[in-house]
Amino acid sequence: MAAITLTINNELIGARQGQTILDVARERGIDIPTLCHLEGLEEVGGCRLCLVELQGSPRPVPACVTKAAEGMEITTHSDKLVEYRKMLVELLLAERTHTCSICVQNGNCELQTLAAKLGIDHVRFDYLHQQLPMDASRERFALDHNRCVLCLRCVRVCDAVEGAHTWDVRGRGSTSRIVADLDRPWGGSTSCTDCGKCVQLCPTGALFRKGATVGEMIKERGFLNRILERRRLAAQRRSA
Amino acid sequence: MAENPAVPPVLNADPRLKVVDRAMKRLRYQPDALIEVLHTAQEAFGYLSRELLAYVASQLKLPESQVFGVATFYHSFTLRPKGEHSCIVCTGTACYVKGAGEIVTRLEQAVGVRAGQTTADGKLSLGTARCLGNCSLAPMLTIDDVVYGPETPDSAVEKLRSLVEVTDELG
Amino acid sequence: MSRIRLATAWLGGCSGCHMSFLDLGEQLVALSGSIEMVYGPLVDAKQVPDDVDVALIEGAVANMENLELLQEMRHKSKLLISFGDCAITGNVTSLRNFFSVDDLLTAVYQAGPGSIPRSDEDGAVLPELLPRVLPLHQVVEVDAFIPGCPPEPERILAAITAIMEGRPVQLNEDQRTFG
Amino acid sequence: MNWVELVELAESVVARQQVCRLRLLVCCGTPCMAAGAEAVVVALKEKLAELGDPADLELVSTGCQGPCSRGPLLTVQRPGQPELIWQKTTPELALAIVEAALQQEPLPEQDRLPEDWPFFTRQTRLVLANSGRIDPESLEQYIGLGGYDSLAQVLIDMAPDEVCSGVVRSGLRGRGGGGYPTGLKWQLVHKENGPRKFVVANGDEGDPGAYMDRSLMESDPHRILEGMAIAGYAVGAEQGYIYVRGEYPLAAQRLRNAIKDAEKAGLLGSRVLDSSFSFRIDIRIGAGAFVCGEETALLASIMGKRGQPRIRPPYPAEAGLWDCPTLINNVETFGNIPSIFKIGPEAFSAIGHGKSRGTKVFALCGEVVNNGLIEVPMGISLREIVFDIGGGLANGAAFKAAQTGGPSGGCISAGQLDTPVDYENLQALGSIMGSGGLIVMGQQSCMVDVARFFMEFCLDESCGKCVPCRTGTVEIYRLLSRICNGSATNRDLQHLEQLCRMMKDTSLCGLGAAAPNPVLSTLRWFRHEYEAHVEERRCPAGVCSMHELPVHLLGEQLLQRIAASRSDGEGF
Repeated sequence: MAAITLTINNELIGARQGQTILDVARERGIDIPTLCHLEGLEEVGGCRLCLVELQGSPRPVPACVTKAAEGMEITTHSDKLVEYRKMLVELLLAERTHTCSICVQNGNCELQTLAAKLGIDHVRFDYLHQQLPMDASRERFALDHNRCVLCLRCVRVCDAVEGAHTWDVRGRGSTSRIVADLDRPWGGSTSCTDCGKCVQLCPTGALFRKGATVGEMIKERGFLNRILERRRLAAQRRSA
Repeated sequence: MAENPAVPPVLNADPRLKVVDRAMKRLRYQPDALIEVLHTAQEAFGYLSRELLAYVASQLKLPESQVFGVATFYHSFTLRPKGEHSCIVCTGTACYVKGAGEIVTRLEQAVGVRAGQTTADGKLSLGTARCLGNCSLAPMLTIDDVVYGPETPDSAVEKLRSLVEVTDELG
Repeated sequence: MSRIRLATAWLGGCSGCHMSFLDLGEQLVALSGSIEMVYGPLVDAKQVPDDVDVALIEGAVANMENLELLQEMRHKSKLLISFGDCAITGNVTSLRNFFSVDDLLTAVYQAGPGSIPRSDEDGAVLPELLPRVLPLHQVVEVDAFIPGCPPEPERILAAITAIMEGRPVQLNEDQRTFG
Repeated sequence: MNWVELVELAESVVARQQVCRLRLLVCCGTPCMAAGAEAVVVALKEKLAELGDPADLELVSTGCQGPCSRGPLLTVQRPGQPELIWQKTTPELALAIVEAALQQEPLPEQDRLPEDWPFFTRQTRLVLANSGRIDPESLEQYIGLGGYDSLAQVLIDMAPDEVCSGVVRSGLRGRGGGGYPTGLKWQLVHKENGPRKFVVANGDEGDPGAYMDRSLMESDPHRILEGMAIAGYAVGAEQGYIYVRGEYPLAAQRLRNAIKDAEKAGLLGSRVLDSSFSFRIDIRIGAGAFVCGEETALLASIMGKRGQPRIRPPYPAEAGLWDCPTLINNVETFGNIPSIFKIGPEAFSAIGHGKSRGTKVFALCGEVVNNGLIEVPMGISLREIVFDIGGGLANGAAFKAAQTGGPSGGCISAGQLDTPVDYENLQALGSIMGSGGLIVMGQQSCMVDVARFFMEFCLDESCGKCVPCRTGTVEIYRLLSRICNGSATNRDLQHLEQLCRMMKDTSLCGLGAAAPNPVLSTLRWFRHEYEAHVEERRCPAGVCSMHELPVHLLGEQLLQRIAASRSDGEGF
């Protein structure tokens, strides 16, 4: 693969053609925060946390989808970016009702960790306190809309990896909400296979295993790349 | 020929379904045709019921949640039955500048439902639109797709009098 | 050096943050040389003194009484700290924001055995509820935040140490998680 | 049909019209219809029938003639005489005009618009050249005014890359709002390889207070088809789509008919004008989502999906519909194309100002005397538009602001009235050209409330994909509402600005990035109004209710009350 050189935070860095800025930065141990991104899933670019400044671009660009190119000059942690990321996570914390103290994911939550990492010790915006339902109709799992950040990991993994496409999004804008099938209770979903992939990938306590109590849920994400790798190998064998 | 097993019992033998079937056939059951099909289905049935959406999903071989996502993304689609008549007040910029807000408030009081709702007797759906493109008639409204404007709160109430019971007291 | 005059207050919260403060245990003895507790649920003072150095406020602003005490504390304190998740985020206290005050009172009282107790002029019977429970910083200027439900004693100690050393109160990453 | 037949047809139409003693053009645009144009048409039809429908008397139901607030409009053409226009035409007036014209008597002066009326004389009509002058349902009339001649010319005389470079030389930029050079876009798609390419016309005009595209589609549908066909030839596409806003059923109907007629005449379909070029156009109907005006969202919608924008690159020019190279332009942009090849790219580029060439269609609305649809050369000042063409504000009221660009645009204050209107200048003023909505506001408009109005719109129309737009619009709307109800503090004002800046920089698509513009531009030019709301709890325009108190004041009032009761010895 062709090699390219670019500058990240004033440091000259070699990269391979086709890598994203995020890949290159992470290889170098530069910590760009992400939320909707998850290796193995198609990118949506919705959380905007991985925005970086690119010399010559009037606005910051998302590192998760922008391909590294020869001669790029990138800044990953300017004051402005740090402030923007803080605001974005504050907006997420204000949008739904996350109340960490009473969450099964407390202590193991990506959103909680992100907030602390970004230096958020309070939220300057109004908490919206939308009264959203909890769907505990499925035998093994439950969905609490109050804790959803609409990262769409569940939608993507269910469609692309499990192939069930049980989840999608209803409505739009601030009324967007995850739905199963025709907005039926999850318990009545005929397309869901109970595989639990969505639950494991959910960054917050929106999707959780029943029976877990506050602070108990630890999610296991490693399966995703294992499955994808095995599928790739199987496909290779078939074509050989 | 055996009946299509995908047709839910409530829809079975509903002649309006033929219109939807024809549209899907014309569009060769392409998943891309979803929005076109939903337009046709809504025109035929007045609204998109869950049964209808499930039927369309099965015919176009689309996941139900995806069909539901599309049907709820666009404001033209409605999942609830609409009133016999419809009154839509334009709240675009020109109408807003010229007082559309007062007309909406007054009509809500007069017919006793909020914009976006249908009266209890099912006679009238009151709605607003984000600009109907008749800005020179601002503030304007449509009743059963006929354009009226410029309107005042009083003249708007008068226009609804023949369609639905209106209250004259101001709230 | 004169001791730091510390006041605490307990607004709309469960007092867990104060309990956690007490969990400092032996450390409190060590701190007593440099800190003087001048007001709060833990000491026997009837009035907020006029010259408080540091105020630790637990709980969210849920009613007029909370609002009054918070504003008095703000007026009389050099440094005001939101103490715990309720003060910072509204936390469990703010879960009533899902409902309107009227609906809430009806559900809690009228749907139960009794009638709704109504506030009198001065709020002496039942403090008048604010339409929404608010975190402190939406009402007054807040100088620092100690998150946690409750904040572990270590966090409290870190904050107090910073104050004693004249540094700004800024907890490190693993000490500023909510929950 | 081939070129020779096309030219012959055009000549015969012109010849027929020239021998007409009297041509009556009744505007049947929606505003004129609402004002009673249909009764005028019926009365005139009956009159002509009474006269035995002579071949030298012609009645035409046209699309929009322009000064919409003065309808129904009647234009009268007689050979060798200046064209005359009447406003607020009644059937009686129309009949009196016909009587007088047939008797060779002076025509009634009542409600006749002056011949030198600046509303018309200050305009330069290229895109709207045919609007209001032809029956939109008549292919013949379009051809009579030189329609499809540009298409014939490029098919016969020019190679596709020459067509692209012609558009580049014209200096045309996207009329949907972005202002991207159209010719460059065409060249990009032209250069792409691919077995299939597409041309898409964006007719999803969603800006509140704008109806240029609707009017164009309803008044002169063939112009758009011709523009698209030229584009198809230039970029190498054989299939086009017009995405029409669902709220515009008449526009869709007219376009459908036009496509059918053009196909029948061999001007669309396979082997256009007997050349080797084939081009088909299909209509797609929108379903009520403003965000579908964004090109990637529009493409998703054409493919039957939720109309959510996606990250660019890849741009539609590389991977658009079904991942094929796709050219997407606004319908007004396509409307310019036939004019460019009719008058020549150089002549087109001679019109305009700075980097903005040609003309722009505006929907001039709000508190201005002459509401309507106008087309002006780029570089004209806002003052000329508002006061010369628009006739100033109703009842001589004072001008306060002009809003351009809808929810993505901004408000321009009286101090900027003399700025020449072009893409760069409007942007420098914190607004945008946008699709061409231009709303004039007087002193009774509160600029904070205006900003709130637009933010409510964006909140409603946000697709929800990215965090800053989905949640930022809600929080900004709450802050603005608080400013309007009297409960805001200076800190809220500070948060408002922070959020707006962040949203502008971080939103995924243009809708989110531009959504803060109405707030930022009003903060810039009308900051004193915000401050009056926050610091003095006063709405200078008297629009906002200001009925609430900031929480800290609520507490202070209480403290005072308590202090008073204590000093009364009542205790607490």
